[in-house]
Amino acid sequence: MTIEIAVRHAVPGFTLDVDLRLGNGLNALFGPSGSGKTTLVNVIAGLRRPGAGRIVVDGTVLHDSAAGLDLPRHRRRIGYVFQEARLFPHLDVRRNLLYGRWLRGQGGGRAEIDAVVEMLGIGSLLARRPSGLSGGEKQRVAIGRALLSAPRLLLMDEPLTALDEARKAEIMPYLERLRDESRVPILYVSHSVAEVGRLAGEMVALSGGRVVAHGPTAEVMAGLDILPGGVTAEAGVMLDAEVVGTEPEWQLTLLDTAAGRLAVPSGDLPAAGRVRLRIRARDVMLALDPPVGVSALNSLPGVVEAVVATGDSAVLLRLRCNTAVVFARVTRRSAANLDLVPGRRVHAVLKSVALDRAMISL
Amino acid sequence: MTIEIAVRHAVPGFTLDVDLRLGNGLNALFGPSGSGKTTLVNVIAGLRRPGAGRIVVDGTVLHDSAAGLDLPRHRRRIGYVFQEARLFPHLDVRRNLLYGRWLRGQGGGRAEIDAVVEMLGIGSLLARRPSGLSGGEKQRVAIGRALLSAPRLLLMDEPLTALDEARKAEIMPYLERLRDESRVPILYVSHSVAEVGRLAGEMVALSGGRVVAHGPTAEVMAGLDILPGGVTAEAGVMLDAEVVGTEPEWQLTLLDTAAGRLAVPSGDLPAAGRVRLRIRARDVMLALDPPVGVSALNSLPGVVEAVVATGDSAVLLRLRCNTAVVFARVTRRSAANLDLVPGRRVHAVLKSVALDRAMISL
Amino acid sequence: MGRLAGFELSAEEWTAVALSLRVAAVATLFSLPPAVGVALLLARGRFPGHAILNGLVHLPLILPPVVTGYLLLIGFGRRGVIGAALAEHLGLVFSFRWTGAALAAAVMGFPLLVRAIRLAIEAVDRRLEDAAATLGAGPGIVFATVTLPLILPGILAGAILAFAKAMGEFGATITFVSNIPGETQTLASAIYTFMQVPGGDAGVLRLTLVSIAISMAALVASELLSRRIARRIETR
Amino acid sequence: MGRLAGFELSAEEWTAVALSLRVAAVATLFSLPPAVGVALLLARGRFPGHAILNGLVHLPLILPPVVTGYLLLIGFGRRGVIGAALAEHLGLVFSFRWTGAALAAAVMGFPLLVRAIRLAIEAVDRRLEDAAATLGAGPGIVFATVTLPLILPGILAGAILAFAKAMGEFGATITFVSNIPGETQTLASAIYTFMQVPGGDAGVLRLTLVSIAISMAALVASELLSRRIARRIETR
Amino acid sequence: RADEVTVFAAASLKTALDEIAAAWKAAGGGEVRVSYAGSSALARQIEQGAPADVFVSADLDWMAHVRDKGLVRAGTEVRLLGNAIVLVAPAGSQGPVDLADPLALAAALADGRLAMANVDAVPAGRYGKAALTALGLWRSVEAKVAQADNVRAALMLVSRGEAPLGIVYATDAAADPGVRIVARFPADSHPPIVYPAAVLAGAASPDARDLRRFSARRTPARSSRRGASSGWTSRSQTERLGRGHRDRSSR
Ligand SMILES: Nc1ncnc2c1ncn2[C@@H]1O[C@H](COP(=O)(O)OP(=O)(O)OP(=O)(O)O)[C@@H](O)[C@H]1O
Ligand SMILES: Nc1ncnc2c1ncn2[C@@H]1O[C@H](COP(=O)(O)OP(=O)(O)OP(=O)(O)O)[C@@H](O)[C@H]1O
Ligand SMILES: [Mg+2]
Ligand SMILES: [Mg+2]
Repeated sequence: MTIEIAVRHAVPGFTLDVDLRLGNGLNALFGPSGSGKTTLVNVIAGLRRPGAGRIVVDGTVLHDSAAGLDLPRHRRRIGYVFQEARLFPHLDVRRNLLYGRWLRGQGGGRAEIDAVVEMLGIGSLLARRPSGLSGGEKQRVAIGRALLSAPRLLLMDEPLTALDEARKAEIMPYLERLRDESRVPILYVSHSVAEVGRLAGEMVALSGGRVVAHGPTAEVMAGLDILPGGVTAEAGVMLDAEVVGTEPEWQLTLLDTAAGRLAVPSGDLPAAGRVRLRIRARDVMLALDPPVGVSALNSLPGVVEAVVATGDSAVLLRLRCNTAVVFARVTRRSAANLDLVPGRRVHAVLKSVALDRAMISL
Repeated sequence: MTIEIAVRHAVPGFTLDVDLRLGNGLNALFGPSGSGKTTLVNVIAGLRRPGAGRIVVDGTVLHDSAAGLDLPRHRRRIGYVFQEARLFPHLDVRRNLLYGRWLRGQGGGRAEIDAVVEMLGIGSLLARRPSGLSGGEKQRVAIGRALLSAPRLLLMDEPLTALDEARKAEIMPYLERLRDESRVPILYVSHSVAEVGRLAGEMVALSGGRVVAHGPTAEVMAGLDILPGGVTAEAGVMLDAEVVGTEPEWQLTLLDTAAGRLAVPSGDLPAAGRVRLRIRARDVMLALDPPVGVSALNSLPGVVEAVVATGDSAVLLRLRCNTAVVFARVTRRSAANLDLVPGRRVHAVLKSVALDRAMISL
Repeated sequence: MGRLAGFELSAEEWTAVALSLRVAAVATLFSLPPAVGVALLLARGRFPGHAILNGLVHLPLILPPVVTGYLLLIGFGRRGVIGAALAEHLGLVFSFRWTGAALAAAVMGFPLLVRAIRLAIEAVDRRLEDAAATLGAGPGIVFATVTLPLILPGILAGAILAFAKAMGEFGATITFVSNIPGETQTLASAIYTFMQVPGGDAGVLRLTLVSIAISMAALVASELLSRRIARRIETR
Repeated sequence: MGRLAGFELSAEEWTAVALSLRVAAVATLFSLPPAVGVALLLARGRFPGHAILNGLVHLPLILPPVVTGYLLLIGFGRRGVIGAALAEHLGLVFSFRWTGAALAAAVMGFPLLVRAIRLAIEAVDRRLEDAAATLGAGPGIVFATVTLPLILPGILAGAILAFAKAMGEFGATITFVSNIPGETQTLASAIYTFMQVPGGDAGVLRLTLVSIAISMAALVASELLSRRIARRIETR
Repeated sequence: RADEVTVFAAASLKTALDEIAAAWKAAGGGEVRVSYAGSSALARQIEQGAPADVFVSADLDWMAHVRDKGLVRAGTEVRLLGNAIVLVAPAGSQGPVDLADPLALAAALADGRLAMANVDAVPAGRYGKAALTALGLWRSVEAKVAQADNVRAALMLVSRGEAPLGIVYATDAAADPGVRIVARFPADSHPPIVYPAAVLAGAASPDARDLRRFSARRTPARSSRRGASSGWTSRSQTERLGRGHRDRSSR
């Protein structure tokens, strides 16, 4: 299943001009405030008619200006979690949730409904009207409403911003499962590198209405320093990993990656299978010799390949550990002290607790 | 200047019951979705009349149920950044910004207005109406509107959630200055430990309408593991620090803390004076001997005082480094390997890049 | 009894009361659907004849009621273009029937009904309709499940205006279907008759009070209902 | 000339046109402030006499216009309780003056005006008013700077209804201030007069067309204005 | 405006009074302003102090009402105009109706309506009801009467073909080519149809006192347009009609 979006849409003072082809899974739309994320999502949903362009989802042409074709919004089967919840004020939470389902004549699916309600923690709100709900409660109901409408494409515009960390931590695994099991592609707008890194297979960075970067999340993340709104703290790589074993007594899980073997907290990780691991450059410490007598459990031998970027106080180094690239951010002084020039052999030291659940996506 | 809030407010299914005395500066209100943060803030602003209670700001009684006293909301001089922007749709951005100022007859203050407009990056929006603004743009205008109304207390309900990291990074120093220079106390609702840690002197944690923790941010943060919605990744300590020198060639600044001397990236830090530094437990690596040949620049000798909490895979250790407490989160396996029991002498190893601007508040 | 005697209604007056109620209710109910349609067109439509339709809707307000009655007579009378066709094909006769009184009342109340509903439609947050559309609701379903519930208070307000107007309307009614006791003599016509004769003031007062009582009851009922609806859809 | 001759207005008719315009304009303008006040009370107030006030406002709609006119005559006539007091203390005379026609038109249009404004007030997002209050705006200023601008389209809609009603109103007017050419004879009364005589149809048609033309112009102007306002305050 | 006369006159008199006023003015009588409305409204207004100099009522009752309130200047009352009532049918209809035949009227109506002005309130209706009663026809048509707001509306119902028959003034029937007279009611079958006029007690205009001179110009003899009889009864007829029924209230 693919999503093709090639649209141009101009309003006074702002022009959205994108040409994208997105694959299945969860694709992140990333960019600073006012960069056109919501506009793009609205165009896809049919809420704004683009000045010109073509939108195709899974072979179905949703819009084609040249051919004069525009599928009415209600036939696009797009689930949309709006930036503002937009709940129906005259319906209680339950009816809000089931609105789309009811329209499609799918009254059933109790199990699915219950699962969503439970995941979102809105079981106690079902009989309430939206007016009294807190900001986060509204947002959760809005997420549930879109999820339950059986869409063929899910658009989520900053769905988790109103939520606390604990709630996010509960919802994210659900989104992972949705992404992997339901085959519903998701376009996910977010400002949070952590969310994007964990959830998104592909990532599109927008700025001023244009695509400034697009590709596998790992690759785009690696270049985050050069992105607008440079979120240096979050720069890093994504590695594919295989669960190769556990240490039950310590509740640690062993992952094999192209960079080497790593121990991470088990949490809810599966006992086998593939996951993805994000390693932030700022979490990587470099040592000339394998460290001993330290709490960090992971140490990957590697070679400095290049100095990717140089900031005022820090440098971003690209290492090759086995066959994989890993980034490390260290102070310029350390780089000088340890003579971290290309070709230098080093060890990338990583605390297991820094590789927590937020860094791993299933 | 103090804020006293002792209120009880019940709606069907939810009761807010708090008794707080807050000091000057920026106080954070923290808690999961639906815990009553917005309700409390509304009560203070006079938008909801509490069932019973007393609210005093800076000696002025805003509400006293027992005495039948209730200062009308417009006389409370409270700047309120709402969770949803609530801009006036019939006024352009400029008039929205100046609304409160205009009411108070303070047309002037061009410099201040320009500074706020610039800081929020809304200069190009001034002639626009709110209807076409993006979510983040709306939120920024709402912040500006409250800031410019010359309030004696500023209530900010999740003001930065709709913004990208870069924009947040621009606004936060402004809030720091506001906190320190204007003497306007701020009650700041947020889900983000990073924001709270950086900005808040005191912190109140709400859950189910009740205060479950309240105190200096550093102390409350230290106990974050036991807080509802446990944001373990952010647990840590706040240390007062003095700028004692810089290494201009490396753009590093040296801080003296009760735990020892630390080098951090200079960024926009002052060349002298006092700052506060947050050290997250997850960023602390423990070593039995002072590490050599590693990129980490900071190593603080200390003693394990206690095992504060034990999770599935990790433990939270309380160290004493000099006279200060520092927390470290390490895997249970490392704790066992290195025999990290109370009394054990260790070195807390900290990467300078992990002590970036987000961890330091002025 | 004695002092109340003056307030007792004659059989004929009771008939007029019953007829007025029927006329007002039928007029209001039957004009609701077209009023909603026209209000929707006026509020949302952008078409060439917009101004003309709008003007047409307001016409009964602008014209003296007798002129409206006259026009109705010409159009819907036995010999009227539309009246003749309706009588022939649908068996629907207006002239000198209570149905004609209802038609007159409906026409006179139509601008009030449309305006109230239109205002309500214009106040609807269209983003909610957009949300419903993304959930799979076509225009008709969006209207039925989102717009309609949200404009209910406006519809109610308009209906009560139209009902009150129907209770008071007589200029167009009497001109169109004249004043036949038991058939087209409404409360308002009866009051008017009393106004025309010297010493009819007591009769005017009595019937006016009845008319006010009925309309007040309708008004209070509609207020309660609308408050209940409003509470359900408040956004605060 | 020949064929148009029938459509030329006599001097007296021109006077009636001018008077109608003046009456309708004055009636609408002067009833606006009290209508806004009453609408505000009805929309927001919770007080014991709520239902009664609401009923009172609707009264002119419920009552046959002649009854309203009669009540005005009794109340505001030269010999009326209020009329006498007003004449003595304020020098404000209604009886058999154009001012009386304006009063009658204002009273008749009042329910329409209030209903439209009330609907608009009820549609205002009170959270915006709360926001204004936190910024230091007292109730009056909140109203002037937030509520009023937001309800402008509703006020306009109500005003145009009231204006149209004033143009068509004659039942109450003719009963209250009679039908004196140059003083109280409005377009609608002139049409009525023509309707009373055999062969008056041409006159009826002529004046009716004038009346329609004026109201249509007002209608179109108000639509344009209201669309402009609405564009400025749309929330989408 | 002391030289201006304000006349409050029953609306059905418009054609006639407009002509009289024009003649009065032509004869140097000064400005006349006529406020045309229903007699009931006018009488109530006079009661409430209306600035009228002359009242012309459509029947004797409302004049009596005003006089009883002491608002009429004594001795100024005159019978300004007289009229008759006739049975009319749409222009194209067949033959006359014999009012002497007790079944003819009902038969001519068939299942149609008999258009009349309000039989309780409006003078023309009351005269018609009285005439039908006197002729013994009321019972047979009572249920078929459609009461219009005024006699003009009744006329219109007939001329538009809505009603097959109607009872209207002779003046109205004469002015409307859409109807033809199918029967005339005997003058003694109903109270006299007279339009009384009187100077009001509060009259300000000096000219108004000269009502007799004004009323001398009444009785437009011919309808200018069609040259047919206008239907107004002559002065002598009016005087005669008034006699014997003087000031009697018909209710
Ligand atoms: N009118 C009401 N009736 C019932 N419950 C209400 C009402 N108003 C608020 N509540 C409940 O009170 C609780 C607190 O709401 P509040 O808006 O203060 O939460 P919050 O802490 O601001 O949450 P969030 O972070 O999601 O904005 C919520 O569970 C909400 O559902
Ligand atoms: N009708 C309009 N007229 C003018 N500019 C508009 C209009 N609608 C949107 N814009 C502008 O287009 C830009 C993109 O808006 P959009 O809502 O897509 O931003 P966004 O990326 O979703 O931002 P955020 O993260 O703040 O929600 C903004 O600068 C906005 O001001
Ligand atoms: Mg957006
Ligand atoms: Mg909240």
